[in-house]
Amino acid sequence: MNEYLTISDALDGLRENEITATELVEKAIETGKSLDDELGIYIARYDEHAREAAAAADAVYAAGDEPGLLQGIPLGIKDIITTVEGETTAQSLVLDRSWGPAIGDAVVVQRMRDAGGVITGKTTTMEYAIGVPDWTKPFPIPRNPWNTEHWTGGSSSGTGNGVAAGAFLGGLGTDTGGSIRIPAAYCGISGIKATFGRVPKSGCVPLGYSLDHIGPMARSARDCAIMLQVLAGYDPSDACAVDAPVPDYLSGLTGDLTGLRVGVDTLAQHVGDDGDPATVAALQAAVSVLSELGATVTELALPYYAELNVATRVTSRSEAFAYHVPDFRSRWGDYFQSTRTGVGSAVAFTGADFVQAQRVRRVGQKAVAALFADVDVIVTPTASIGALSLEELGDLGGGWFRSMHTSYWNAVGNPALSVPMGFTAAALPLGMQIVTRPFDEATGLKVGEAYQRATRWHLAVPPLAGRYDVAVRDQGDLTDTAA
Amino acid sequence: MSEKYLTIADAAVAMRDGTTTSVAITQEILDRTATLNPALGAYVEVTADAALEQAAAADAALADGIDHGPLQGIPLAIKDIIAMREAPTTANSRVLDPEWGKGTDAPVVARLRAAGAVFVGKATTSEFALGLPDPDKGFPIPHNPWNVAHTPAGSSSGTGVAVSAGLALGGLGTDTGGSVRGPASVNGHTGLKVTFGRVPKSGVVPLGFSLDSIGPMARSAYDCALLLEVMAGYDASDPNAADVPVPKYSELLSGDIAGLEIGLPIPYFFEHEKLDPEMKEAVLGAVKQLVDLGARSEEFELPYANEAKDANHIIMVAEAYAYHRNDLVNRWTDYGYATRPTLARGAFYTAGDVAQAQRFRMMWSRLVARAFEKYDVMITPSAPAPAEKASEMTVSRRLLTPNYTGHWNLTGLPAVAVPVGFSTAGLPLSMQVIGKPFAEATVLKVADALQRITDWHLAVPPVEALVAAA
Amino acid sequence: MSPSSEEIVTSLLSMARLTVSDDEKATFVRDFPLIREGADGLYLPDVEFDEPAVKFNPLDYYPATAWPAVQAQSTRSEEV
Amino acid sequence: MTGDDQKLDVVLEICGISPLPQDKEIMLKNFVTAREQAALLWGVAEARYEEPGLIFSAKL
Repeated sequence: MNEYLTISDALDGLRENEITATELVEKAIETGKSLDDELGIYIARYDEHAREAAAAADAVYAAGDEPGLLQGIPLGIKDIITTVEGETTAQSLVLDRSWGPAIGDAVVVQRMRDAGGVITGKTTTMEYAIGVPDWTKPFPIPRNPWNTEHWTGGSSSGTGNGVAAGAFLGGLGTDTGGSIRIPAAYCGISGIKATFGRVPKSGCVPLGYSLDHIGPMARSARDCAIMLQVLAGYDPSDACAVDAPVPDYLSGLTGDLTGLRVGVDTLAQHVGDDGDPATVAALQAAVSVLSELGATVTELALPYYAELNVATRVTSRSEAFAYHVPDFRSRWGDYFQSTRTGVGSAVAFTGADFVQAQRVRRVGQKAVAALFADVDVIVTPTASIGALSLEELGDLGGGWFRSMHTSYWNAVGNPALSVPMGFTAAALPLGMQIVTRPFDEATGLKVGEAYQRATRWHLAVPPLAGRYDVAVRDQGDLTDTAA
Repeated sequence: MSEKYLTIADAAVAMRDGTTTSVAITQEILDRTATLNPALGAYVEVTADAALEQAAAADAALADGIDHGPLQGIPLAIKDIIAMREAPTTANSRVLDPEWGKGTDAPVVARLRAAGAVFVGKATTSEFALGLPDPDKGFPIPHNPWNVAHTPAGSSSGTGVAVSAGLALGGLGTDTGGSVRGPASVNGHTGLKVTFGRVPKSGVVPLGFSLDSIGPMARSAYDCALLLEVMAGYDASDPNAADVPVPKYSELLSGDIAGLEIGLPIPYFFEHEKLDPEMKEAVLGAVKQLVDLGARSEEFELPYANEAKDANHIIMVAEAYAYHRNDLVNRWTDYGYATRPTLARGAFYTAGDVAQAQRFRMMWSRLVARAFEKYDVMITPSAPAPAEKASEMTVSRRLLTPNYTGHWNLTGLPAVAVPVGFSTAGLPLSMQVIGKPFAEATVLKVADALQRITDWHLAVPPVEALVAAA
Repeated sequence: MSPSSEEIVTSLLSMARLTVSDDEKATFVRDFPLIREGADGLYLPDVEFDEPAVKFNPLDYYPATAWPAVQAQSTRSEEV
Repeated sequence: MTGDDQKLDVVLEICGISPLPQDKEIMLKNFVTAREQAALLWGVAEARYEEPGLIFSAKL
């Protein structure tokens, strides 16, 4: 039985009866079960529900009805988004367990179910999407599938390592300062934070109200396009949702980048010697592939780089603090130490600091919009380092945050896709970040998908998951990739 | 004071049937201003020559059959935090950069200019639109023309005094927590705080970015409608402007309020121990008159009204503090004695408080929206009491006194202050009519319906004594 | 022992780098509990699940027709 | 001049937060970093007359 690495391949197999949804989902359940203890993929697994859903999906194929865009595809849901199967924990002792069931399916979950998607379980997250793993709390430690002594990245940790290891073919993450794109980069898969307001975020525990995004994570940009087609679109339940028409993302994946103007910033100047040397080399190699595909490439420098990253941090800490302060006062010790001291740092910000952060975001929006007068796409590394080891993580105040290049785009709201672009010398994945104008996810996905026709990084599977060596052999030995 | 032209509407008719001209009206107002401004402190700067030129141009245009509408040739007062070409903007402060808005019109002023309006001058304002007047800063101190020992309220003090004392036929104020409705209430005329986004607020020194509004101030609701027709409408220069069509407001004041549902929110607005009994009685009296015209009124419970007042204040001072922060650090004593401690309160609220105030704002806005499913308008007193004695007012006292206006900046709703009588001490009393988003026509219609059967708004303060003393 | 109003006001003014007169500071110290009471009063259970009223609009500064793929409906045109 | 630790105690008091002893060191480090970061926001000259990015709409 040949292995399906991507949603689009699996859909072809299902449509041509090469495999049934039941077999596909059973395979996913088996993989998830075998790796969960070692990788910390799941908070809760819904094996039986998944099997029932798979059977129902097969019935649709058997009846020859029009299959949904995700018909029979196994999917993991980050455990801060609600589903009917059970509770939502936010990987915390604090979250009221009755909150999730009272909501049932979040809008995004309902949309994936309506498209035939099969939910295999609730995946691990940083506590309330912000607290780094804490061994003193009764929750799984998410580990990087490429090296289990290292971090998956966060906060959509379990969705990241679950897709990479094959526990499911796609999943939902959330992104307030990079929590889709960082685990995607560190686990060697693709993930997109769409435009703010593109995907409704009701039914999700908030971190930063004006920064939060729900988005798809999967192996390939094409898979992200398939999932985004299902997820995108206005819903009145989300006060921030924008009522803008949703284009056909799949028909946009032409593979042809002729005439597309790409602006590149390696951001090395902001990271200094903290950065991994493989990052700039991998980015330059990736960009040369884009120019071979017809894109015209220029250099640019992101304006207000430090200030906009701070604006995101001030805003997310302050908004999270307003949400958490009643529980901080009554149950401080129940939180992970990194969550309470991280969100707790908001005590340092005055009301005026919060307002000023919103003024700086506006200045940033204006400056970024000016960049997009001359380019159609902006490309940077997703992060300048590979996944840190779990010991190095420490708390959220650590300097390593400077090597993450994601929260800039939460400040201004542009869509940002991360795709794998190679490995560090330590064989840890690196990601390329592809940013476009608001509501122009189509162009970003087109660039990512075209890049993935010419490269195979996204098909590399962690040795630990060991069952598919085909992709790894084609990449050559991983260790020499950094040359 | 020319008894003939109390309102914009009357003056517009008189200018078109030849009984008077814009120049005549403008000259009379300029003379009256020259006499009374020293005692009343309505204007920071009177632009007399420019006003007369504008008046002459208005008359000439009318003579040539060019009619831009009822505002043509009408003398107006412009609050001195709104940019107007003829004069610098001071915000009644030594701190504002003299180059700010120099030689430019705010979009709202440009619209009035295009409609042929005459600008008498820049009206006094509380410094940067908050706090109390500071005699040491060299700006005119505004006084209530009904009793000069009492406050004309703020922050659009000068415009309120000018409209009440006949130093202009109308004007512009700004309102972040009640700064149009407060002066209208204590000076005995009509003042409208518009829906957030209804009138572009670019070209205005900000106080609370997410609360500010520019509003018309005039004797009557009808005059406010004439002004609003010209002021309202989307403008790309204001990121908060709402792209919503502008109806002909003056044509919608039908006087017919049969079946109108009026909600009277309790307990905060009608049972507060600091609510002046005469104010309450006058407001309920006016409501009764509206009921006699066919409306229905009913009390209803509106919780958290006190918290809503605090939320408005917290958001206002946090937003204002962000704007003023560097000047407060470097030029603390250049600010007025009451302005700086009020602004500095922004430093005592945390970022979490501001984020929480915005969450409370969403919850309370939904609460009010639910009430508006049942009622067409709400009515409350415009303020708990008539004009206070100026000497008794302090920054700290204001923390203690209830405020009935900030709630409607917090929720972004239209609200008009309407004269409903006088206290035994001879000070104006006022009711506030609040409506749904973009329902300015409804609140003005209710005010106009009352003003068709009462003439409180036409009462003129006894300024003869002041004139005699001048 | 938790800090007094006087220590709090001193510290906050220093954080804000504001130099005020003694009597102004005395007024702040006296008014401080009332100022805080206003803020603390907003942490109500009813507000537990509410979004803030002010929202972020990513479309600002981009001409609506800047890119072919999406004819984004302007969020400005709210119908009455 | 109040030191950073007094300032931290003050803001914790205002927010009604009482950290565990083992949190204090991290909280102080985060406090100092946060203050430095917040100061960055005030260095953006172009923000002097700018509206905030978060916008209010009266229509719910």
